[in-house]
Amino acid sequence: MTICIQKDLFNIEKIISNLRKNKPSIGAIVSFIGYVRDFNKDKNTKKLKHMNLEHYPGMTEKKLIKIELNAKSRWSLEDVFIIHRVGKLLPSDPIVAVVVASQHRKNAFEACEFIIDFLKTDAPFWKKEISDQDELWVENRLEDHQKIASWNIKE
Amino acid sequence: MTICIQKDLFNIEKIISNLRKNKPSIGAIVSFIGYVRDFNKDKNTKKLKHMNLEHYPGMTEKKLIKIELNAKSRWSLEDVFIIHRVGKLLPSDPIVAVVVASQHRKNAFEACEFIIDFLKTDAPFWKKEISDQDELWVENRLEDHQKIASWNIKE
Amino acid sequence: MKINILFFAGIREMFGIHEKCIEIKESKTSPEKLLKFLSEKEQGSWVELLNSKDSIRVAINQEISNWGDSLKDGDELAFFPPITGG
Amino acid sequence: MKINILFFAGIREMFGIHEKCIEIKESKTSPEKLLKFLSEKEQGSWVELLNSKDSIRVAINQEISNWGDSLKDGDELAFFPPITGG
Repeated sequence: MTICIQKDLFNIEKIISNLRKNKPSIGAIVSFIGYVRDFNKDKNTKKLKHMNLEHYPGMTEKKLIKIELNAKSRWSLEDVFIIHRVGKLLPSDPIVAVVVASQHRKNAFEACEFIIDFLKTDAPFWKKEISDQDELWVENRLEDHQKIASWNIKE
Repeated sequence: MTICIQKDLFNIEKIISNLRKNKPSIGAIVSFIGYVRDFNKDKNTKKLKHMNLEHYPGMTEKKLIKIELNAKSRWSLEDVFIIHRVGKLLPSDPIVAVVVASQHRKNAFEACEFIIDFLKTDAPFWKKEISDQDELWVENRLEDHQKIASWNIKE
Repeated sequence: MKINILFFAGIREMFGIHEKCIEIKESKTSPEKLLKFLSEKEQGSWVELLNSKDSIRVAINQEISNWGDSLKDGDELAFFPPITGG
Repeated sequence: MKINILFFAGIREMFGIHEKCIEIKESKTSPEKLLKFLSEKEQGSWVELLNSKDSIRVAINQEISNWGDSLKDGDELAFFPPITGG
């Protein structure tokens, strides 16, 4: 179980090969990677220059550990790795990766989606979009909170 | 949309970076990787030496394209990449990867699981396990067929 | 008519070959009829294949097919056990 | 009692600082009471923060908390907008 908050780029192949070391029981790995997207061209005339990612050091790690432990209590998992970048990110840069290893794939799929869903609503990160026209803090998405509600029902 | 059937090892970081080239609208990538597992030590006294993976050239590619097209008709996806190894594979070698790119993560999670589920029941691959005691063709798993049935209900 | 028959996995090992081209006089047949005909005529592994018919799959021209589907000249017919990839 | 207050994202920009240590005479308070007290006493951004109270979150010692929860000496209190990571 590893949590990284860092400015630097990450390499998913390396993350996975570290995770797998000395774990021959891993049969499935599901990874999610989230990227900085350009603005939707249909809706926007402005162009994203970069994004600033801020977090609450200390609380972030605590929250991510809690989410991981919740996932481990719901599914049989071999290992979990969460990495989230902070600082200045350019369009199409990777922001976050959640890598989940298990013996069978169904557990890894469900746990990986669970972790990224809760990360989006519970881990204290904030995104600011700097475009050619303005600088705006991103607002939270209703859909993210609706997804969380659906996990709680499944419990 | 790419399909690879190959003997060689693959690098997931490279697959993803090729997939993302010139696609700034990708916001999420979900990848599944399946590995050769050691036998479960509780149930087995024998030790896996290696695995031989055989396929039906031609039919395999056709089936995988069909599965991809089905996934694309159900979810809004940016791109799909499927790679499956054949030939001799050692314990903990990666066998298969399914990489799905979309604008939003829910589509990528669902489509990735859908593709690997159908690959397991519809794509003509066969596994033979060579242990220190015997050589056996792997039997198909009831659970894999049950998962397929659940996708058909959702339709 | 000519039919190209392919064998995979355990069935390939049973026959010791991957591919066999056969020629028959009939102009209409099906995987089931052909298998019965060959097990009577050639015996050997064909009898074994017929006996395990319920647990094997057939594909005609690379599409999963039924035992009663019709075969035509030049078709590719494949026999294989249930799929276990991924 | 001493309370260390942290500001994040838009609220950090509003205050122009990331952290502020305050000392008050009361031995019992809550984020809500403290915010009202500071907006009366210090004015400025505190008034703004109080006005947008419904759309901001508070955490005490790095746990999401309610406005009425009690604060004790040495606590870390954070104000921030809804989370938008991932």
